[in-house]
Amino acid sequence: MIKKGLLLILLVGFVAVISGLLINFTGSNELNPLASYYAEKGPTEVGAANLVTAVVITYRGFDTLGEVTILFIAAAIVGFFLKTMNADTNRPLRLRKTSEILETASTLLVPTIFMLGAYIFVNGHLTPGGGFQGGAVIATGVMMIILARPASQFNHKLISVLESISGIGFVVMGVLGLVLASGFLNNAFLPLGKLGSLLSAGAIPIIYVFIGIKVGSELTSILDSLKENQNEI
Amino acid sequence: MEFGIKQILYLLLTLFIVLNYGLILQGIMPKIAARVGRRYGIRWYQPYLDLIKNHAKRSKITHGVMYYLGPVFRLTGGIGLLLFLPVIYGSPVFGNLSFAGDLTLVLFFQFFGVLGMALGAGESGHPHSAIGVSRGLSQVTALELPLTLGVISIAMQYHTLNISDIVAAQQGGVMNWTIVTNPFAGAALMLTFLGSMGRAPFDVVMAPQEIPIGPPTEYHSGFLGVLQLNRAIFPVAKLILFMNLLYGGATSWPELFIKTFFIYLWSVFVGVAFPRFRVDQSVRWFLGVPLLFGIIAILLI
Amino acid sequence: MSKSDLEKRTVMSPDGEPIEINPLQDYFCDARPKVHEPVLPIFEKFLNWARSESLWVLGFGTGCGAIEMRPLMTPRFDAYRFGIQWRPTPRQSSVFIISGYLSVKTLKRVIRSYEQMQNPKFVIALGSCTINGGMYWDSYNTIKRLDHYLPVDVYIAGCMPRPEAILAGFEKLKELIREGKGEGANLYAQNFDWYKANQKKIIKDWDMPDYNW
Amino acid sequence: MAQYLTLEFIAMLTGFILIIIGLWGMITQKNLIKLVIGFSLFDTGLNIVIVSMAYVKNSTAPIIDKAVDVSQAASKIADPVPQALVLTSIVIGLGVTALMLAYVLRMYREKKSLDINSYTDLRW
Amino acid sequence: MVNPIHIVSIALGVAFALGFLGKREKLALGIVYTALAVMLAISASWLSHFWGNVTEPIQIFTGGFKPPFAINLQMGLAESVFTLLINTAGLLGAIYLANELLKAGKNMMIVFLVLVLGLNVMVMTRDLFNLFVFMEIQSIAIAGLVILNPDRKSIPAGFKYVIATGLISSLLLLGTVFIYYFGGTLNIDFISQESLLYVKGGSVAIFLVLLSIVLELKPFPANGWALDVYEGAHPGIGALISAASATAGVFVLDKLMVFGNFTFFNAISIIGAITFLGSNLLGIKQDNTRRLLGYSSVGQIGLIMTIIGLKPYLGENTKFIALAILLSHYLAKAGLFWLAGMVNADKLKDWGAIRGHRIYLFLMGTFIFTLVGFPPFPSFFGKWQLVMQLANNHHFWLLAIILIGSFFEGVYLFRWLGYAIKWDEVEQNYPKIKLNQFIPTVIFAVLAYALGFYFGELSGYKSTFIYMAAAFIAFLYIFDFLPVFVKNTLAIGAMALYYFANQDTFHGLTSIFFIIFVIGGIITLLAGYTFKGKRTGFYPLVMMMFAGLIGLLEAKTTLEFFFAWELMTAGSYFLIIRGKKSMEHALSYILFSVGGAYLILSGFGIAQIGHTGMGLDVLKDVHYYAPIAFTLMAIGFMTKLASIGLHIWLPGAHAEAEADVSPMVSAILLKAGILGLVMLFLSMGPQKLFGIDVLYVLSWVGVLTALMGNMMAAFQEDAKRLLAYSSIGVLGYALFGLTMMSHLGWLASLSIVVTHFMFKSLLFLAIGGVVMRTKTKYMYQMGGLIKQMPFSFVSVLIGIIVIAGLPPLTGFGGKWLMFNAIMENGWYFQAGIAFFAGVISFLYCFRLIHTIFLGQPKDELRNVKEAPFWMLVPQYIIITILLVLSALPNSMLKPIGQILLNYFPDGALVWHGQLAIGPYGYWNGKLILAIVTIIFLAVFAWLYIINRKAQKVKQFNIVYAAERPFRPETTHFAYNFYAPYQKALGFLVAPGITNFWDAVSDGAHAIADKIRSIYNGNGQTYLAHILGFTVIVYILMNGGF
Repeated sequence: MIKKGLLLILLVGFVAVISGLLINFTGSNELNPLASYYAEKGPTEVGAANLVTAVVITYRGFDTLGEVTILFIAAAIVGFFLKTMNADTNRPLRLRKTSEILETASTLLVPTIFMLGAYIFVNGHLTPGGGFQGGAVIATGVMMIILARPASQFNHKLISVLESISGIGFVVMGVLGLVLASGFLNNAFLPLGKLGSLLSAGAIPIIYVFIGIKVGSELTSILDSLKENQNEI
Repeated sequence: MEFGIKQILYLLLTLFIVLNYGLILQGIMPKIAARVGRRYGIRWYQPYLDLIKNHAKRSKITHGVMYYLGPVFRLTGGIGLLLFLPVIYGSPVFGNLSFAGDLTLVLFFQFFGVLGMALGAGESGHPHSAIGVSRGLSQVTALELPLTLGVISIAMQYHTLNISDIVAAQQGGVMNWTIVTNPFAGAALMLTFLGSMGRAPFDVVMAPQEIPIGPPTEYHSGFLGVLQLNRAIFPVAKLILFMNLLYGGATSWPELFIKTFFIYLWSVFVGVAFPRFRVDQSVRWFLGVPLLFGIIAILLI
Repeated sequence: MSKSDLEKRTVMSPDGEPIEINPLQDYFCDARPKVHEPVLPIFEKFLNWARSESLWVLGFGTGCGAIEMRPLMTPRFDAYRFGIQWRPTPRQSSVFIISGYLSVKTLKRVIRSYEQMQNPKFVIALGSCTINGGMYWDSYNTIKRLDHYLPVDVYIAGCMPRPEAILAGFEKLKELIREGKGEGANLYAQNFDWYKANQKKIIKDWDMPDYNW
Repeated sequence: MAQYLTLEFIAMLTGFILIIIGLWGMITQKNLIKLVIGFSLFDTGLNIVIVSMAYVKNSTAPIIDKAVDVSQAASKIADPVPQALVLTSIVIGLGVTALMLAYVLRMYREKKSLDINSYTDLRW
Repeated sequence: MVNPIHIVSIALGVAFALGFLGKREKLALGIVYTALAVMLAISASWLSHFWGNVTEPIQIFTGGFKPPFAINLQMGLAESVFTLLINTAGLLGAIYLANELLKAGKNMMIVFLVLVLGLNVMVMTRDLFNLFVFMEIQSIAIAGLVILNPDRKSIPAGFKYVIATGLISSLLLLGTVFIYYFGGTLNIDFISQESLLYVKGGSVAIFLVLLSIVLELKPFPANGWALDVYEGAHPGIGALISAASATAGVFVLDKLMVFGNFTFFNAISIIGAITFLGSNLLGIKQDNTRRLLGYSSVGQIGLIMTIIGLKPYLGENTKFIALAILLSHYLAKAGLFWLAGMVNADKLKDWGAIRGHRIYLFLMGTFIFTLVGFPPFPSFFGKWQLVMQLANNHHFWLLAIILIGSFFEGVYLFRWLGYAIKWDEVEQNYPKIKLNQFIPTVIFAVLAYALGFYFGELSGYKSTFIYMAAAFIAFLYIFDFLPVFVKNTLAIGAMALYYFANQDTFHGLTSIFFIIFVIGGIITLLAGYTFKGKRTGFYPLVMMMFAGLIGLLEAKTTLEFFFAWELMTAGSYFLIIRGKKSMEHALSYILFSVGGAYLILSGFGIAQIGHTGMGLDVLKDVHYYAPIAFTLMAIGFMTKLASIGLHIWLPGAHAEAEADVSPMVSAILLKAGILGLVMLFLSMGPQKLFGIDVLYVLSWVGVLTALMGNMMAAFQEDAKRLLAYSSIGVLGYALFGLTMMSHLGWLASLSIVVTHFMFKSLLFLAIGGVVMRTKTKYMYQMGGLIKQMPFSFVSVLIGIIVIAGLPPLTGFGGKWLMFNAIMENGWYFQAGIAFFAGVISFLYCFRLIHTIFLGQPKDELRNVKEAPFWMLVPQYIIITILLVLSALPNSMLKPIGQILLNYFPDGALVWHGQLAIGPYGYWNGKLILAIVTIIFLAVFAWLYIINRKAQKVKQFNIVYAAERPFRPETTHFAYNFYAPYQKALGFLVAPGITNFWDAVSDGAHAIADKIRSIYNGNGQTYLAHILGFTVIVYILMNGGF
């Protein structure tokens, strides 16, 4: 109890520290100069209608590269970690029985979900969404498969190759930007096209496709790794 | 300083006088002590007889080189000490070799013989010898502290370490003697003197009842004879040192005889009146009252 | 001191080599005593005088007579005035007083002490026990005639002799020395084999060298 | 007080409250899964904080389309930067949470315990 | 130039591409190596580009837009250095981990590669959010690598790491987004500090950002999670975290400190200092190798944090200091972690397994000395500069904390080293050298030397002598396979060459020490011919010690002096630890030495305040706090002298050393302390501290040292220990003489120093020879050796006569001078005690010679031989010199007096031939010797005449109260020789000082034990620590909320 009390005092202290942030937050009435620059120059420089995408893929594309990398190594670590764990247990998986409704629904829904995911990342530069969102949607489809058909096996090799191809693709895009355009991850080595059309914004759609595939496959790989351990707990 | 055959003869003369005087003192002092016990005591010339007899012993043994050299060291120490002292004040003849070194030399040279003797005794392999040496060294180191303080006090008083100068400063009557002008240093010195003479209460080094006679247990015959020579010379040298430091030195042999006799007598009197200290007791005692006198002597300079 | 200390043994040197130890041989000098001839008579006379007047007695009370020797140091008898002094170590002593009967066991110690004294040395034997066994004449464990074992210079008869008698004995000894007859040590050396044989006859467990230097 | 009764402030406040709740969970819940949930809450709160920061009064989504013309974009849209940041933040949070869960799985496997007090072998 | 962005593209491209390879792990590893090598090459090429050119850093604009609109990376000199470090550690670390990575598969290779990449970008990026992303990459990658070998240790450690870094990076994110909110940009170069600090929220945001970076650097006490990782993870990973990751973190902190104002800088420096002190304190209680290294890492990073925090004060010097210390940490910590992986010993004591293995020990010693800051390693120069600058800025508390922390670090590191060299309760077990693990370690060790050289150049350290010596030492080390005879000849030849080349170089007082060091060295080295075989490692160390000693003389600046001082300490440490049972003694030696060295260092630091140069003459004109500097340095030098209170290291260290090492360390090495004091006293003269004359206090210390040393010596049973205590006593005299600051006092002191060198070499060599033959140091086990070893006996006899100061030999000269000097000075009580002590030396002198050479020979020792010939040669050379000096005292004293006239013109002796006349007395050494010799011969002749035909007898022919002795053992009176004396005065030498230091040590251990209980192993507690740390730092920085 005393310990909890102390922790409470600690937390109150911490609240007091960060309350300095909260009470000085007054909202904003206009964009700051940086955001204004993006709003004004973004459409012409990058050619993406979705300014968030412009920021994510081009202006702060390097962050995104890092982000993808994080997901990548997280998947790699989880895969390694849980693989070594499985290696020394040869017990067969004891699988729950799933309901027929779920199975049937999944048959119906999964292709749709995959398609939706693809749509989201292909249109990332135009509409809300993008590679991450699309990839995540695809992963929900995978999740559904896992829930509906626990016995199903994913092709690890395929996932791995997909991950690699998309990852290398992203990097190659970046290098192409450096070589052909003004800098690493610059999208302007492909024609910017007309603002608002599907084939616009230079390399952004391609990058987003890579990201979508990559995120989808990485999340799939994580889910798969976690799934294969479900009988352990 | 010219140094010829004449000087050597004078040195030998000093040595001869002191040796005889020492032997006679050795005879008289026990007699005085015996009188305290209402005995007649030994004859005054008994030390001569003992000396002759020991030299005349026919057989002797030796335990080794160092055993052989021990008495040599001892007697060298005694003779050296005597010769480094100005024996008769104002006499160019009996100033002997005091031009070679000052009071410091004399104080340190005392130990030359002690150490050599200790080594000789050590080689005899007799445990009692070693015990005696251990006791002797313990005791002698303890008395060194008050002695040094007293000596420093005197040296500071006269601003010199030259014994002749110290004596010179005391000329002109009893009131100029250090014992009067610097009584605390005198007291410290006279108390340590008791210890250095090896009489009761500080005679545990020899302690005949428990460790036969300490260091010289194994010494006999001629070795003992040489040691006896030292026994005669060494105390007199010490007496002369104390006389020079405290009692105005001596301008002639008779004065020397008288003064040293009474200084010696002081240790005899104390000796017959007190029982024996253990070593740790005497060590503590020297670091008590005499040390206090020494400190006061320093403070009063 | 146990007998085992005298047995041969092997110890290891620091380098690990065994060393044979034979105590009797290794610890003790095994030379025989020598006869020391007197020097020129005229010197010898003077030296004998000094020897006679400087009698250092070994303080070793071997028997009941020891109690008669103490009074000699007291004011009443005061042997010091005759040049008689007590020394605690045989090395420095010249007179050995055998104060009464000697058991076999003590004899061994007496022999050792006597041999450790330096030539010239004198023996005074007190009481009838040293002469013929006295009241212990039929004891299995005392010796009867001291001069079978040591050269005795002066016997003082009595049981026990009074201190005055002992003083008289000393006077006699002085006379003998002055006359040059105090050659017990040389006698012992000359007849060493005879004395040793006698000693060994009575001392069964002879565990010391023949001559204790 | 009135300045605090805005939409974005309330959203931000909600975010902070979630952060606090998450933290409380992280430092008090002994169950490892609950601890991870605490972290998730913390993370979610943080994301809400970021999102609510992007809001500019009376603005719309930063997408150039019929509703928002290029010329007036600067005055009409919300700040796109925090929106980009939150995307990254969410993904990172996902990665970390996945890692934590993998750890929990593995730890349970080692000791069959979900109590954090069972994992104090290394100390001092 | 390759665009630095390709560091990223190659790393990521390779990482992503590994997925294609399927099961071909070896190929994958090869590709990873190639990638790392290319990254390394890129950063190296940029370093060479920037090296020496004052070029602006280049910017890489990602996305093709200029900042602040897009993320930019920067590559400048600093970045190129740091990325080079990271990539080097990455490549070598990967090579080191080859087997583990192959076993773990390509997933872990990916993680490894990405970790290195993340660290690179952390260094290069100029965008705050981007920094966050890549720090997150780093955290996750480390969390992954921790479980490279998943086991019960690493998994919970990794989990704690994940949740802790999760929390920390959440705080960072929170701060980052609010910086964006308040500052309007995320680019570090465009965020203006003023505008942010203007609002409270902005300052909180900055606080959160900086604090989370600090937390990433594992500040004490919010670092339990990091320690667990160090302990739990594979050592190869530990190396990477400690070297590469911390390097990047430090760089990030430095980069972000542009946001901080003064308060932040102060806070960082205080946090760093507390971390340094705290974790090093806890380290002393630690017995697990890797966790110990963890504590050390944390501490070192804390030190660097302090330096960064001190930037406003240190100014331009920051770079040098921080780099020097960081590089040392980087090399040493990686090296030690790698070694730990190779040796694979969990507990410190298990490292005894590699004892006797030269290569492992060489590496370990290199790294540990690098960490502690010994020359010639960079950290030495860094620490030196740091102390100087701290002193210049009057940061004395910080100075004290840093030095105390360094000391604690020394405690555990040297204890560990000691175990590795000497601990013999574990079985010797040399790990097989695997090249892939071995080569990286060796490279780092070599780099440590090379960089040390470079940093020495940078800090203006130029000593041709030391370089030549170093070359010679290296030569000896390489040719260590030669037989002793050759090496010994080489060593003597080198010393002799040096002597003849430089005999006119030294004037004044240094020439005295020059003679002692060089001639003394040659004489003691002669004894080396005794040894057979190779004596592996001995000669480089000896030469190192002598190089240090001579370096002291050659030193023109304080830096050179201190360099030489530390070199000498290091050399002597290894010499001492070569002894049989010397592990703990060597430890206490090195600890006292290090402590003393730090005092000297801080003294130098204080002394040079306000000076521009570092010449030794700054001591002559100390502007500020002169008495304190004086006292500090005096105590420092007195540590080497083993003055009372600081002496407890000496007896063991000198007694346990080898036969010919003892004379070197005792007779020669101790003089370094005297040299230091001479220099100090001459330069600074008398000083009053709080109104008390320091020299007066030191005079008491001197005489009490003499008293205690001599008395302790008298009570020893161990011959070498006895001599060691005697050294303490004699040097107490020397100290006393110096404190008198008069011609005679110094003459006395220096003559004692010179004769001490001779008689102590003589005695240690003689006793060493005896010990060699008898195989025991306990005197009571010897006895009667005069018959077997007459030459040694004569040596000891002469030695003790000199030591006791008996006329007629030369030792008396010192006593006589001392007496005159004291009289002149008026310090009578000290004089009394000094002479009391002098007489006590008779006690141990007699005991030494009696119990060894006289008395009853022992059965076991009856066949021992005389000491080896080559042990006797130096002894008899010394005896000859001693006798000549005894006969002709002015041949030594007159030159010394001449030298002293330059410093103390008044009160010199007047010489008439060999007759010296002082202010109070006179002394004619030649005459005394002649007289004594004549008397001696006369008496001897007399005795011989009356006593020619003495019968030689054997050992038991003694009078024994009519009995016979039992055995030699029971007849030899030797054990507890001065029992009555001990009964009377033993209370004076009760082990009060030893008890005091024991209590200090126990106290430190107890405190460490108490404090470290906060690391209860519970990850949640660690989270609470992080929160609590945040809150407390916030409160302290803002004085409330």
